[in-house]
Amino acid sequence: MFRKVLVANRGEIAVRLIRALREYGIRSVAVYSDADRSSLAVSLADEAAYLGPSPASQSYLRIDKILEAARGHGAEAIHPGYGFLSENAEFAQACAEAGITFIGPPAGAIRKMGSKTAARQLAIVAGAPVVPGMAENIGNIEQARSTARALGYPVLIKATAGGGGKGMRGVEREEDLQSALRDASSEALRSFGSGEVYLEKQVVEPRHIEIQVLGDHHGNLIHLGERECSIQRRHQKVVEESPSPVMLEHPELRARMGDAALRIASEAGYANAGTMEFLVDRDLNFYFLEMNTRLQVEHPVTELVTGTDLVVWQLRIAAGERLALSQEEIGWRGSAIECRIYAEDPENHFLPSPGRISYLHEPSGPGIRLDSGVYSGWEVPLDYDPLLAKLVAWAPSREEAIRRLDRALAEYEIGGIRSNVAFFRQILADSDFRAGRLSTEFLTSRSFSRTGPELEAEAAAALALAMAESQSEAAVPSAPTKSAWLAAGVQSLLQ
Amino acid sequence: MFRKVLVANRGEIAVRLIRALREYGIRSVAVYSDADRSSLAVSLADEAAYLGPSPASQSYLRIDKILEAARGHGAEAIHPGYGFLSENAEFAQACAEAGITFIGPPAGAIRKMGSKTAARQLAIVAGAPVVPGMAENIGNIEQARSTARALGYPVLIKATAGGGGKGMRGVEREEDLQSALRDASSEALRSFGSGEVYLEKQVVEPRHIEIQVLGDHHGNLIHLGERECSIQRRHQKVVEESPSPVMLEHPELRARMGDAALRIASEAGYANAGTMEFLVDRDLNFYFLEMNTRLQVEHPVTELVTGTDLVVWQLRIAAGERLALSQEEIGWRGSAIECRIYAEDPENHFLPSPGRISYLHEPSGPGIRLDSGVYSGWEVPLDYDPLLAKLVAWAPSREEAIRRLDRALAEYEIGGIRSNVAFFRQILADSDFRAGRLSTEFLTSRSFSRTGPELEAEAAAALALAMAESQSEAAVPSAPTKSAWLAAGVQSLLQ
Amino acid sequence: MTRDTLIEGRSGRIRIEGSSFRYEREDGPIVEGEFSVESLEPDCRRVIIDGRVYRVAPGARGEALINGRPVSIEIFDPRGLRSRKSGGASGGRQEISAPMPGKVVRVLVQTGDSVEAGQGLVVVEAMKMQNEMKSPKAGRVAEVRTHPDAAVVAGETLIVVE
Amino acid sequence: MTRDTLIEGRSGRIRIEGSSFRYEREDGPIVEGEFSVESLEPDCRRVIIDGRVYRVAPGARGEALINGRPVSIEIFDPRGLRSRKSGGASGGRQEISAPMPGKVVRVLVQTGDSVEAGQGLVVVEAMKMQNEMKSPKAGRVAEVRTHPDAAVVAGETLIVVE
Repeated sequence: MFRKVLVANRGEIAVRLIRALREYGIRSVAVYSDADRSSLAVSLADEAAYLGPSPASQSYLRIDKILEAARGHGAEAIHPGYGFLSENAEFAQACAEAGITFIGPPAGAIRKMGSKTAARQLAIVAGAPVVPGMAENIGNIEQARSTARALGYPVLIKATAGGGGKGMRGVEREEDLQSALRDASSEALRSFGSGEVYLEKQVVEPRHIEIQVLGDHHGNLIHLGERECSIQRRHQKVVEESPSPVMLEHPELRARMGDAALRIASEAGYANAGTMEFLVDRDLNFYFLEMNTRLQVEHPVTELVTGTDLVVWQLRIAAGERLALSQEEIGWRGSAIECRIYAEDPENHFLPSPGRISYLHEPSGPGIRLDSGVYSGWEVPLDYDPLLAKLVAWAPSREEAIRRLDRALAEYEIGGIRSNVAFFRQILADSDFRAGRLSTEFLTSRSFSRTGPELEAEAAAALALAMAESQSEAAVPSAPTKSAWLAAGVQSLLQ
Repeated sequence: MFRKVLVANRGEIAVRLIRALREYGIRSVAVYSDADRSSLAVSLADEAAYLGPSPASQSYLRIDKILEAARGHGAEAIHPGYGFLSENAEFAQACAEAGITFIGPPAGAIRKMGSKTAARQLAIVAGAPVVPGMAENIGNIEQARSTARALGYPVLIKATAGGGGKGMRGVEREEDLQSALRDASSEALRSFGSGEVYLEKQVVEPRHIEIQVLGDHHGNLIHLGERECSIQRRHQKVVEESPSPVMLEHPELRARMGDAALRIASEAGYANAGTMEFLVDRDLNFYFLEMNTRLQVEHPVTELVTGTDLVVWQLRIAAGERLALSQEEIGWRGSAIECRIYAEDPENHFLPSPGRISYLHEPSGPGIRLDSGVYSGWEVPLDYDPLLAKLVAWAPSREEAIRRLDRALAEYEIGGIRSNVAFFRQILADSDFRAGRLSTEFLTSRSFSRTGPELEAEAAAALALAMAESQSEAAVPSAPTKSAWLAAGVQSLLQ
Repeated sequence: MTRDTLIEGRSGRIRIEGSSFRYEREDGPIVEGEFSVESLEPDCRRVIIDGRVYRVAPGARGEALINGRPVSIEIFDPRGLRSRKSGGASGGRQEISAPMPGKVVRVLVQTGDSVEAGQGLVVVEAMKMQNEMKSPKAGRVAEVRTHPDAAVVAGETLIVVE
Repeated sequence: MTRDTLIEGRSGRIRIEGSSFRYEREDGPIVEGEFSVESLEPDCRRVIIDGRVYRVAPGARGEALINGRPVSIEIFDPRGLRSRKSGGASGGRQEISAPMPGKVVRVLVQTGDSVEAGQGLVVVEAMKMQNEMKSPKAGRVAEVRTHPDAAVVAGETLIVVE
């Protein structure tokens, strides 16, 4: 096993990886930009290396600097996390050339699966069903128009090098095609360094269900079941769960989709952890969408129901160990649901809400896993995806997991910035969500607005503020320091 | 199911119960003494009732006040937690007479098992092996002397009404018997309201292993396997785990001990959650010690390995539901280990260290369950057991659970008071502990002393303090408020 | 003690005398009873009203979390000179401003255009996401104060709709 | 900047110049290098020394937690008038004091008794636990300052052993 590993990422996933390394007695090297000098991840690591200014292009995306840090600290391997360089074949290649193990699939597999159009071709060869669409990138608008007409609207524009909804646009009518193509392509260019996009038929109200696979370098390949990630906003997953509610009713679907995923992975010569994303329609037909050749944000739900540790297997596989788990040994127990806690404003287009976390009370207790990258006093930077933490609940049944998650969300208090914590409670209260009737249209077809407090709750808040003011006036010795938010609430009194 | 339940307890167990009630949509009523006015439990409850002054005898042990609170708030049931009134048959009886459901066994079963001597008799009738000892309480010193001689030293004095090591004394030599009897009896009187004690043969270097049972009011009775609680200090459990390392090598022992536990529970007419404590000697002989007719402090380790929720089953059983779990459905997965985090000073006889928690950073992440009753700013009261929280790690194997727990302990920072957090890291590093070679003598046969920091770590701490001082002198706007501990560290500078 | 309140945009008044209170909202409803308040963590309070518990913690700026639920709140001393600040919409003229620093990608309207409620006005990229700012009302574009590729700061007005 | 240090009872001195430091312990060892310090939560600092990370958080009174490990620490300005406070044992006379408020249950020795190291001197009950205070050294009981049933406060001297 490695003695020292560099974590080429930030935020909650860097914390999660550093924890895993510590648990395995492997020294961890964190990297950081200016914005992350005082990040939680750096403070929990054994060693740390400065990369550069805050923009990712000058820090977390700088292959040269990351390799220099790895060499300088004597790291034998690099874990890329998700995002940033995690699906960058050149980076994997550069690691190999520097004699440093890239903890992930071989560069060749990243290349094969990194292009969505090539991945589609590979899936077709492997005999897995795919969504009808283009086998190559869009060359010009006329080609796009004719393809879209042939597929039939609605169609979906997707970035060839993409992921996470960046560079993706749904198009309902031909007149919107051109501007959508322009937006998608420019977003793709900025996000992935390539503006290439392609067209697919849009499956109506599909479920997004993905299969986790794990393979070693000795030809062993298994799947760890599915995650349903249908609750998306602008193609960004916000709630993920395992098992999928549809699998609870149709358990044979897991084996069929698992089989298809393994055939694709095998065809790609895949090793390490990876995920095959599928759309599932109402008749339980499934279509391969794309493969993510990295650890997923939502991997904890799989870990909780299967009782495995995916990061540990990534490390062991990268170190050349054999996968000691057989498909028969993988069992599923209970239900796990994850919420992605973002610094964003659900009442204002979900715009990011960076700033200082002035107060933080995190939930814990039975069945709660919190993978957090923040602390009270942390300044959420402008420069990156504003994911604060992942809150995951496990319980013996889906219904209990929902209620447990709701309990934990009610305890989750974040002050100083806006977050989507309360928004999740509205999703969890939705009767379709509770019944497991999910689709990727779930959020677009609903609008959640916050409900006013009950009268007595209003009175309680007013009492809290009024008494805080009077306590601080009376200078009661046991009263805590007068705080920013209380001060703001009562400021007019002092004028 | 109940609509409202009163939680007749405090601290972490009150928080755990209130969370379970919230998850089941049952309104919770917390009770509090003067010392607990601003407790975490009260702040998380739906309703709260004041009991009285801080001493337990004037608050948490006042049956009349608790029943009055339940009636006043319209609670249909009371959960007693552990300690306080949880094993008080009179309380269970008083609840029944008030028409309020006591969430626990029938008063008759508490009475039968509450007397340790009676429980021994019942176990003998049920055909379960017991430790050789007295069938009745000690009447006078001569009787004690002759019994001790007959059993052979070492002997153990135990409180008939006792639990948790209170009123318990090991005696090696006859000359120590009289003073030990006096101390044990007076401690028992203060703790349980009865000074009655009895004598048992002391099993040499035994393991303490207990079996969790669960029964409904319809004759169904199952066990959920064992917890090993051999790591004890002064008969107080400090580390608990499931499975027991001995079961990993001898799986048949679980079935044999589970059987014995079920025979005893059946003989006692037991319902709801309960625990049979056994001693296991080196030849894997086991002896019934006593039964705890309540939820155990250490119940989370069982929940984690079996994937069940014991509190939920307590509620459902108390509400008259049938136990929907059969013995065959109970499976064990992975390993769970719990540390009892106390406000106490491991370097000074483990004396309680009450006071204000001035700083708190709690661990979280994969496989970590934290059942905490405190927060930053909380004043740990003098008046009760100084348990702050239970930190539990689950992992696929015992070795991984130990490393994960160690990782979490390293992240657990408590400022302002002393705690045993670092002490646990010394236990976990012990080679016998790692090998699973445990006995109740583990802690008495070892002394752990804290090791000095490495030179560079010393330098780091000196740098942190020196720079904090210079930052606060320079009044850097971004520097946090000058804090008590930094101020204390640099106070000589200001003189 | 008497304080005026503005909670989720609705005005009210709370009167406190010893451990009793009376809270009256200007749209009618009234609640009164016995209460106690305790400080928990710095900034967090637990309030008990007639035996019911409310946890009041700080939320985003100007908001409190009541049992985890965000609620905008301000309190005022009625003896003070400052008049109440309204939390509601400010008449017929609406300024569409940048919620955070970023860059204008495209401007979708011109001065004088008629717009519908919900119609896109301007696309701003911030934190790698393109966000279309929509018109809060049907009306006419009175001013366009920005242009493509303009760097914008938080709060900067981009478009005015009347 | 130069500061004297007292860490786990051992004296030392740290010199800081820009981002360089040199730490010297009076028993010999020396470490020097480049460092940076950042504030995390109020009271918590992360220190990087030549690329290695140390998390320094507040512990019990007078202690810091370095990567979770408790360490007693004090720093002094060497220009200051106050002399260093020693953290070690104070000579031959040992005062056995109550670590917290409680009640004396029994006194096990009398003035003039010879005692061995580890021998019980007095039993104090606090927080429902009886704790036997033991002699830290072999010697003679010089003073008994308490009696059974006495209420004691934290820090109160109960017995003196010479």
